[in-house]
Amino acid sequence: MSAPAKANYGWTREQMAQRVAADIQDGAYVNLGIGIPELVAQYVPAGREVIFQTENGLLGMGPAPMAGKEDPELINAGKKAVTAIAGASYFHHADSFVMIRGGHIDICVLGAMQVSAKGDLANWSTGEPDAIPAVGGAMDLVAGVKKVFVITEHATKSGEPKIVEQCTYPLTGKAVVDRVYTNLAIIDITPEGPVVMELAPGVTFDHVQKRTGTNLSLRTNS
Amino acid sequence: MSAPAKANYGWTREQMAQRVAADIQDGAYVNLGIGIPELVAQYVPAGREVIFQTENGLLGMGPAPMAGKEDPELINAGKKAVTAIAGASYFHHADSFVMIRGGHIDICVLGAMQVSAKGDLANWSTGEPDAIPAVGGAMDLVAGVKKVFVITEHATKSGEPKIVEQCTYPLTGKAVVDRVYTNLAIIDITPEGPVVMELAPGVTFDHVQKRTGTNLSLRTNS
Amino acid sequence: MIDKRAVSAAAAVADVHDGATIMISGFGEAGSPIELIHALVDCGAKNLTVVSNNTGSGRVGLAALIANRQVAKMICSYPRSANSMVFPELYRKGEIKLELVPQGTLAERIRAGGAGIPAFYTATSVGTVLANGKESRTFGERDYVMEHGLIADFALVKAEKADRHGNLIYNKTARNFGPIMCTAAKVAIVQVKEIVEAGELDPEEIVTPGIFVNRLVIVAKPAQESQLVKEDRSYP
Amino acid sequence: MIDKRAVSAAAAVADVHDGATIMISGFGEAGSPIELIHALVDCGAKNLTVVSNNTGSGRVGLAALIANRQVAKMICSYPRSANSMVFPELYRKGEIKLELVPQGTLAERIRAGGAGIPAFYTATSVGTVLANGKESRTFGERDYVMEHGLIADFALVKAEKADRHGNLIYNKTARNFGPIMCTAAKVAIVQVKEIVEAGELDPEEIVTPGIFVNRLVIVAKPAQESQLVKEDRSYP
Repeated sequence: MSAPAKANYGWTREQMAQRVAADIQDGAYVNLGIGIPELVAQYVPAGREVIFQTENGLLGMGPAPMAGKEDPELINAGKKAVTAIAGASYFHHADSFVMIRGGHIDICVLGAMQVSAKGDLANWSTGEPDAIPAVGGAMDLVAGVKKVFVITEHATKSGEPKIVEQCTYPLTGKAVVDRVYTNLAIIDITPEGPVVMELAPGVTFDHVQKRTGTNLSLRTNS
Repeated sequence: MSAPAKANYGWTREQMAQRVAADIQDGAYVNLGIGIPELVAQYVPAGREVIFQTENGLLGMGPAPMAGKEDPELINAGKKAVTAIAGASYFHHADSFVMIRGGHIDICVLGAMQVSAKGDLANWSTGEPDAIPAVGGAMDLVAGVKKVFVITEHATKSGEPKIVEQCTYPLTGKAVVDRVYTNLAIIDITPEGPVVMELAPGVTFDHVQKRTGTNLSLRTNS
Repeated sequence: MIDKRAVSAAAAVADVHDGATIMISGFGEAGSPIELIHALVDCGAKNLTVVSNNTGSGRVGLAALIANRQVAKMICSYPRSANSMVFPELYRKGEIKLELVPQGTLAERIRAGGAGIPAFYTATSVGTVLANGKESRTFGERDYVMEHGLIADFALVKAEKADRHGNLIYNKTARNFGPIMCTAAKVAIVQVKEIVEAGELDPEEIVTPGIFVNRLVIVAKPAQESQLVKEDRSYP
Repeated sequence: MIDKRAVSAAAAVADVHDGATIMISGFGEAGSPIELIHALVDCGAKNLTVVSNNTGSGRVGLAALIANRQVAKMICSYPRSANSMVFPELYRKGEIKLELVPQGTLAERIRAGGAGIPAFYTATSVGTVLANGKESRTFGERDYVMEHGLIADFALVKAEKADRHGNLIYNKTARNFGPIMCTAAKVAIVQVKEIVEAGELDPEEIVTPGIFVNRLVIVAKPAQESQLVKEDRSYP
């Protein structure tokens, strides 16, 4: 477990992952996407037991093995070496997607290229002509999992907003995102649009709104 | 293994079962229906290995256990105690019907109430108003198995033909029967209609035709 | 900490409500969760739709549930087994409904329900009365009927062993409908002979991963239906 | 006597014909039957349609088959993994076709093919470009697309152990697509580390019953794709 590094402002990736982990209830079945989402597994709060599924056929995924103990036949969806916890089980791909498509996974945590005001998600393709399209399990996850959490930097490296009115990249799914965790804020996608539920320390609502491509509202404690 | 009893004329049930068994190739995967078809397992010719599937979740069904060795959780589709051979496997019902519906079983051997000239089979319901309809796996078997063999007395106890122009009982499947083994003859269902391939010893074609509700032809050795 | 053990069979089925759809595992007596069914008899929920391959035998287990007039409708493939008299009697009197489904279609509908598949096509039953009223369609050169996925509010399932996560293994042909029913029910309630520590079941060998199981009840020595019928027992 | 052992990998794939559809197991390198794929490179069959989750890495295994210009079309969910360069290069040049399928839909299409189900409905991909041209339909309040079962002429699969009947067990997450591909191919060819006597595999533990397996090849010490790539090996 690496110590969260200090960011210039807002949350670090590790802090974002911690915030996601804090919102995962005891006993939940969770699928983590490749990239930042993988960090979430490190921050399950003490006293909670969370079971991680990886769609390539393992329920009860544990942390990475110690160096030298990797098994090329025990990997996660990102094709990295993992371990299996006590109480794990292996299954084939069709059974794995029974879990996913059938609505048995409580939460999936995914990265994003764009999220729209209505919860549309784009995270699989830039749609550029020379890109090699590759979708993996992303469309199955957003269609089948009970709650879809997105964890992402609030804007791209060049400063383009990732939370937008309409996605311009090809969609992974329509109206599928429940909550977005960024370095600046936690935002729920509600029937009334995106609502900022919490701001990172030192970050103002205006600061977030300026870096967002759609109108946000702020949660009112009523 | 019981010794075949002698019939007045034609084949006994045991001889019918023997004839069916003789037509099952080495290495075949076979599902046997309840009743006379169950006898077939006893007559696999020496030197051949046939694997029996029972749709309630066992591939590699062996003979009945010795008295006192019955396990109520090791039964066949007729709910009788069976054994499992070396090389057997257990699986759940959906996987069992992957084998059946998916065309992986080579042969099924079923009883019949009626078989039509076109190979329609009726073997699950009399269609009478007070009958309790019960279909089990019969419709799945005839729809999915590569070859459907019927083993049946040629006529009912009251002398009604069971091989008919059109079935009057509700169908199990349309144009599904490949071959019928009766106490009088072996009859192939061909695009040109039912063809007697072999007559039981001492039985004439006319004798069979008189007890049949549709026109038969006799195989010509051309 | 995940621990799916219920304090008793009664507690495990206590929230089964009137009008619920219940899947009950078993092929004949093999895999039939008699003790859970008897708890459901005690619970008294009525107007149930029951999905099970058969309708029970004698006056115990599923037959007792039907005899107690808790079942409005059966969805099954083979409602008349040896020693089955309760269902036939009520059915002839028009006091219970029957949806007859070919066995493989029943299994696939349950699997589809658990897999988030609302409908699929099968050649089974084409050209028969069981295809009446069903949408049909040609793929390639063959005709198929459309069948719908089945889901249930609860499943009552018998397995052999579990761990506290709800991972299950079964015994021989008692496996039958259990694994798919666990996937297709909102609440899967499973009776097992034994609950072992997490990690004691080989992860390669687990048939039902715990994600599909909600409640576990230990019945160390389950009754065998055929034995109860032979003794002419009835429940309650 | 049933004995599914082939004399060699070469003999096992000798009848793969030009234009065949081949399913190849594996998720990345885990479960990828490298030695069988290399035998297929030697066999030289061309104009193949390959169904596999990825497109291989480096210039060995599936990537070698593609590099050898034997594959006309890939049906897969994720054609660009780390170290995958052969497929991207040919794809950009328009020299290989791609049918991109969401991973769960790919798995379910294969399972449906093996199960005799010509088509089914899924919510996966609804509202995306991957649903373009697909029939859609509403069940309840939700939209679904229709997807078709997939079958193949041959499957090349890696498992852990077999018996002479073809019963199989797998190793950890190398199981992935193997079991369903065995069901969906007319001829399933499986490489295993070891073949044991019938009866040595626990019947409760067998993942692929022998009915789905046609040919067995022993590869006692299979190569690991990542190791070959690290060594910059290529095949042939």
